[in-house]
Amino acid sequence: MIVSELLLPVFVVLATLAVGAYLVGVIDGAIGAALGAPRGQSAWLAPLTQGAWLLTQQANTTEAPDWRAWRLAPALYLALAATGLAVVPWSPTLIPTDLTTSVVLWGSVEALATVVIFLHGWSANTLLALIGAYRYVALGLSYILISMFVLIGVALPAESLQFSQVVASQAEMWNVIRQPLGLPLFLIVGLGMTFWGPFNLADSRDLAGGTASAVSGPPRLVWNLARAAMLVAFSGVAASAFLGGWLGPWLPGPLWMVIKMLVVLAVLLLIGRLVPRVQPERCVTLMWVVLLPLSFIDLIWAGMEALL
Amino acid sequence: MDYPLTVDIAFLLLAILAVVSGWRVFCTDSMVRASFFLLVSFIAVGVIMILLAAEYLGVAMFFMMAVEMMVMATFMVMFMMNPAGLNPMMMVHQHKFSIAAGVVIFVLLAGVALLAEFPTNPLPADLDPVTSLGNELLGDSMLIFESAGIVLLTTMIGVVVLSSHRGRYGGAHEGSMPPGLVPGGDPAGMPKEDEEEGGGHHHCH
Amino acid sequence: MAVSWLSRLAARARVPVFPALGMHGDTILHRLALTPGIELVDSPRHASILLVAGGVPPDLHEALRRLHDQLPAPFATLWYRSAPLSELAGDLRVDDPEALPEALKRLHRELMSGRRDSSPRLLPDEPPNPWEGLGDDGHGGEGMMGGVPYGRPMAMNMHDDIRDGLTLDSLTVTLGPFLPVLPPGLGAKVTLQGDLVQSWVTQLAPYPIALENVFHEALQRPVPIAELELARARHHLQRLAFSLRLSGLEHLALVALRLSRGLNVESRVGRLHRWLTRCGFFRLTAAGRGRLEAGQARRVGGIAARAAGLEEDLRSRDAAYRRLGFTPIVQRGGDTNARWRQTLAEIDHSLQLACRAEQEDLYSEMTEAVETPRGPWDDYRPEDASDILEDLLPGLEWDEALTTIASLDLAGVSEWPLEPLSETSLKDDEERQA
Amino acid sequence: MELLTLLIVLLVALGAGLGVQWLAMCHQTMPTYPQRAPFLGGGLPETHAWNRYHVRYYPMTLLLIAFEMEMMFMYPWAVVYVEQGMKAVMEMGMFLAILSVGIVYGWREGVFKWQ
Amino acid sequence: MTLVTLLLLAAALIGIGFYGALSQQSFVMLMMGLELILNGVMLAAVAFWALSGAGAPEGQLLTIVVMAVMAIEMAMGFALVVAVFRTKQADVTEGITELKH
Repeated sequence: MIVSELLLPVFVVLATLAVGAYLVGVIDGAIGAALGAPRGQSAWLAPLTQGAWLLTQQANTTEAPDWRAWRLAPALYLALAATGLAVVPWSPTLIPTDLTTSVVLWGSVEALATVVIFLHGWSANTLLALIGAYRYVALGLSYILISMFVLIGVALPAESLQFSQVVASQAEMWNVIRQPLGLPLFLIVGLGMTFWGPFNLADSRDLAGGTASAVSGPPRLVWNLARAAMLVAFSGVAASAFLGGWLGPWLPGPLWMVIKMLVVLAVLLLIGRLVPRVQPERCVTLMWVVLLPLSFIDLIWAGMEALL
Repeated sequence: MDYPLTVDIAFLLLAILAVVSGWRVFCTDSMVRASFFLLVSFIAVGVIMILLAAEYLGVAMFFMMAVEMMVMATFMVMFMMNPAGLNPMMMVHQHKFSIAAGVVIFVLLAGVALLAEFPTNPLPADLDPVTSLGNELLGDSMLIFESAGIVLLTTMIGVVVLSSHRGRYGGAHEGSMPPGLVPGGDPAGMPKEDEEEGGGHHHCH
Repeated sequence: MAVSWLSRLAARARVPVFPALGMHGDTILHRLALTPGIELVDSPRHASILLVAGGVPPDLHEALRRLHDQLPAPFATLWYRSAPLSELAGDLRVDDPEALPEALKRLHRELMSGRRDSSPRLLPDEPPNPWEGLGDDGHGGEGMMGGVPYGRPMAMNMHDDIRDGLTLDSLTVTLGPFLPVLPPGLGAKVTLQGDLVQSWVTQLAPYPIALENVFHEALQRPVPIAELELARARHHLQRLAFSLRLSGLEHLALVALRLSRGLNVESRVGRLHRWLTRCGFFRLTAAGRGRLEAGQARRVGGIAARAAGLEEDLRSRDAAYRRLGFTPIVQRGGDTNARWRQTLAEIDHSLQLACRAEQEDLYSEMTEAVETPRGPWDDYRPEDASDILEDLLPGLEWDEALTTIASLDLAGVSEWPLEPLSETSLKDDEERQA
Repeated sequence: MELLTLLIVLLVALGAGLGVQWLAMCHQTMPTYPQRAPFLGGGLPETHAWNRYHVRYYPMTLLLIAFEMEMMFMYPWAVVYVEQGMKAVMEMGMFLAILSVGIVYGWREGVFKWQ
Repeated sequence: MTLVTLLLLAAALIGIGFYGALSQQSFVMLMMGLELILNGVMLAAVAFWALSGAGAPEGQLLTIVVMAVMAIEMAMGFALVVAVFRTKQADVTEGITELKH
C-alpha cells in the first residue's frame, strides 16, 4: 500500500527527472553534431564529463550577492521541475499527484518559474545577470497567458482540470489533431519557460551567460540540471495534454509516455538550435499581438469542437 | 469536522510560515526579498486552502500571487531608493502607533473568533468545489462575473492612460494637453507650466 | 577514490576555453571553433583555460590581469603568439596553430588530474574600497545611499531619462577590451538605464584588422581578381559567423566558417542565405535598428556605406572589373538588416566575379587604390570609426546595441598583412575524429 | 496521500539541489576580491549593479495583472462548459470580448513597446 | 485545524497587514500591507466556506472577488505611482499628499 501509493510514484518522478535531464544533454549533443558541430567524444558521455568538471570547479561568488536567494534559486527551479513532473499521469493507475486541479497547478509552476529565474539573476548583483533577469520577466509575464488559454482549451472537452481526465478525454482523438493550434503554441511556451533557443533571453550569449554569467562550479551544475529537468517536465505535460498521454496500442501506457516525451523533447531541442534568439522588445510584441490572439482562436476552436 | 493529525501538523507549520514571512515583509531591507516573503506568505495560505478542500482557490492563489508579486518586485525595485537593502534602513512613520493599531486589530478579531458562536456546517461529502463554483458563475452570480469584466476593463484602460508615456498621440504629458486655439499656439485652458509645477519639492526621509 | 574517478571523468570533458584576444588573435578562433573537443565559452566563470591569443598591448595589461583573476580555480593560462605577463613568465606559450588544440587539451587534463596547479592570482585580495568595520553598521555604508557598502558605492541617479521621463538610477560601467561579444579590443564607458544604453563613449578603439596579403599586393602590382574577391568573401563570411554565433545560430555560424575555410570559385552562399531567411534571422534578430545617416555611412565606408544607399565602390573604377560588368550593389535602409542583406549579396557577387575572373584569367588594373572589405583604401588606409557608436547606440536596448555593433565593421586596417595559417591540418583533424 | 507525494518529491528535489551546492562548497575557500568582481570583459563597474532598475515594459505588467484575473473565472467555467452549453459560450464570450478591448486599446497605445 | 485556529491565523495576518499599511512611508510598501490584509480576509472567507457555510459557492466567489480587488488595487496603485513619480520624482506617501496643494 505504502509502496504502491507513495514510494513508487516518488521514485518514478525522481528517476524520470534524473534520466530525462541526462537525455536532454545527450539529445541536444546529438542534434548539434547532426547539424555540423565538430564531433568530439560520444554524445552519451558528454553530459557526464561536463557535470564532473562542474563538480570539481570552484564555486564563484560576487562582491555582495544575496547569498540565500542565489543558492536557493537553482534548487527551487529544480524543485519546480519536480512538481511539474509530479502532475503528469503515466497510466490510468500510476499518477503521482492526481489533484483535481493539476492543470492549474502546472500553470502556477510556470508563474513561479518566472519568479525563480528572476531571483537567480537579481541576487548575483552583477550587471549582465541583472539585465538577463529583467528581460526574462518580460518574457515570463507574456507567455503565461498563452499557456493558460491553451491549457483551458484542452480542459474543455475533458470537463475537468485534471490531467488524467484530459488524457482520458483523448481516447477517440488526440488533442493535437482536435486542436491543431494548441501544440505549436504550447511548445513556444515550453521554450520560453526553459529559456531555450529563440527565447533564451535570460542566459543568452550577448550577456555572456546572463543570469548564469557569474555562476560557476556546483551551483551552475544544479542550474543547468534544473533547466534540463524543466524541459523534461514540460515535455511530460505536453505529451499528456496534446499527444494522448498513456494512450496507444500494443505497448503499455508508461512506455507510450516515454516515447511521446522523447518526441516532444527532440522537437523542442531542434527548434532551439534552428531558430535565432528573438529580440526582447520584438518578443513581447510577438507574444501579445500575434500569439495571444492565436491562443484565443485556439480556445474558440476547442470550445466549438467540444460542443459539437 | 476532524482532520487527521498530519493535517494538523501541516497546518501549524504553514500558519507559522505565513505569519513569520508576513512579518518579515516589513522588516527586511531588500525590496525583492520583501515581495517574495509576501509571496511565501500567500503560498502558505494557499496550501492551507488546499487542506481545506478548496483545491482550486489554493492552487489559483499560487499563480495569481506569483505573477502579482513578480510585478510587485519590479515596481518596488524601480521606485525605492536602495532597493537591495545594501544599507540597512527603516522607512517607517508613526511606528509605535502602527504597532499598537496592528495589535488592537488582532486582539479584536481574535476576540470575535474566540467568543462568537459560528455554526458548524462542514462541506457535504459529494461537493465538487470547482463545478459548484462554475455553475454559480454562470448562474446566480452571472452579474458579478460580467461586471467584474467591466471593472477589469476600466482598470486596464486606466492603467494604460496613467502609466503609458508614449502613446498613440505622443508622450503622456503632451497627450494630456488640449490642442491650441491657434495652430501651434499654447494649449487651450491650461495654466502656464511654472504655475503648475509650483508646489513641488522633494521630501527625503 | 571517488574523487579521482570524478577528476578522471572531468578530464575527458570538452575543454572550456575563454579567449582573450590580442592583436590578430581572432583568426585562431575561427579555427578553434571547428576543432572537436574544444568549447569556446562566453564568460570566464565557465572556463578552465584562459587563452590569450595574439599580442596584448601594454596598456591593456591591467585589464588582462583583472580578467585572469576572474576564472574560478582550477584554471590555467595559455599564450598563443603572445608574450606572457611578467608574473606568469613560466606559463605555457604555443605559437604553432596546429599544436594549439592538443596543448589546450593536455593543459585541461593536467589541471584535472592535479599534475598542474591552478594559476596564481595576480591582483591583491582587496576590495575595491575598504569597507570592513567602517560606516554605520560596519559594512561600509552610511545613511540610506551613502558610503561604500561591501566595497562599492551605490548606483545613483546621474542622468535624466532619454525615453519615458521616469528618472531612475543609471549604471556606468567600462566594458571590454576582452568582452567576447564586442569586436576584439573595443573598450567603452557605457551608461545604462535599465537595459537601454544611455550613453556610450568609446575609450579603446578595436584592434586594427589584418587583411589578407592580396589587398596589400594590389596596391603594388596587378593581382588576380579571383584571389582578391575570394579574400573579400572570406572576410565577410567570418564576420557573418561572429554575428550568427551571437544570435544563437551556432550551426549556421559553423556553416559560414567552413565555407570561408574551403572557399573557392565554385562556392555559393545561396543555401546559407535561404536558411537565414527561413529561420527568421532578418526578422527576429537583425531587425531595423542602428540606422546610419549618410555622413556616418560614408565615414565607415564599405558595406555600411553601400547598405545605406551610397553607390561607392572603388572596384567600379577599375577597368578590369568594368570588363566583368561590375556594378556595385546597394541597399536602402542603412540599418542592421540592410547591412546583413548587403553582406550576403556582396559575398555572392564576389564569388560570381571570382568565378568569371578565373575563367578569363583577369588581373586588377588599378594599383593606386583598392576596395578592401573594410572600405576604400586609396591615399589612406581605412581608419577606425568606432566613435560613431557614440551617436548610434544611445536609446538602443542591450541586445539591439550588440547586434548593431556586430553588423558594423569599424576597426581600422592594420599596416601588416595577415600571416597565412596552413589550411590542410584542420581538415585532417576533423576527418581523423570522424 | 497525493499531497504527501507532492511534498516528498518537492523536498527531495530541493534538498538535492541545495545539497550538491553545499557539499561541494563546504571545503572551498572564499574567492578573492578580484575574482569576485563582476565580469565586464576586463572593465570595471563604478557602482553596485543593484539599482532602481528602469523596467521598460512596466505598462505591460500592469495590463497583465488586470487581464490575468480573467483566468480565475475561466478555469471553473471550463469545467462546466460542456454541461452548460450555449449559455457558457455566450457569457464567457461577452466577458472575453470586454477584456480584449483592453488589450487592443493597450496595443494601440503602444504598451508592448519598450518605454 | 479548526475554524477558530484558522480565524486566529487570519486575524494575525490582518493585524500585521494593518501595521504595515499604517507604518510604511513608501507607497509600494503600503500596498504590501493592504495585500497582507486581503490575504487574511481570503483565508477567513475560505475557512467559513469550508467549515461553517456548508460549501455554499458564494464563499468561493467572495474569495475570487477579493482577489480581483487585490489585482485592481495593485494595478491602479502602481499606475498612480508611475504617474506621480513622473511629475514629482517622489515615491513616499507624503509626496503624494502634496498633490492637493
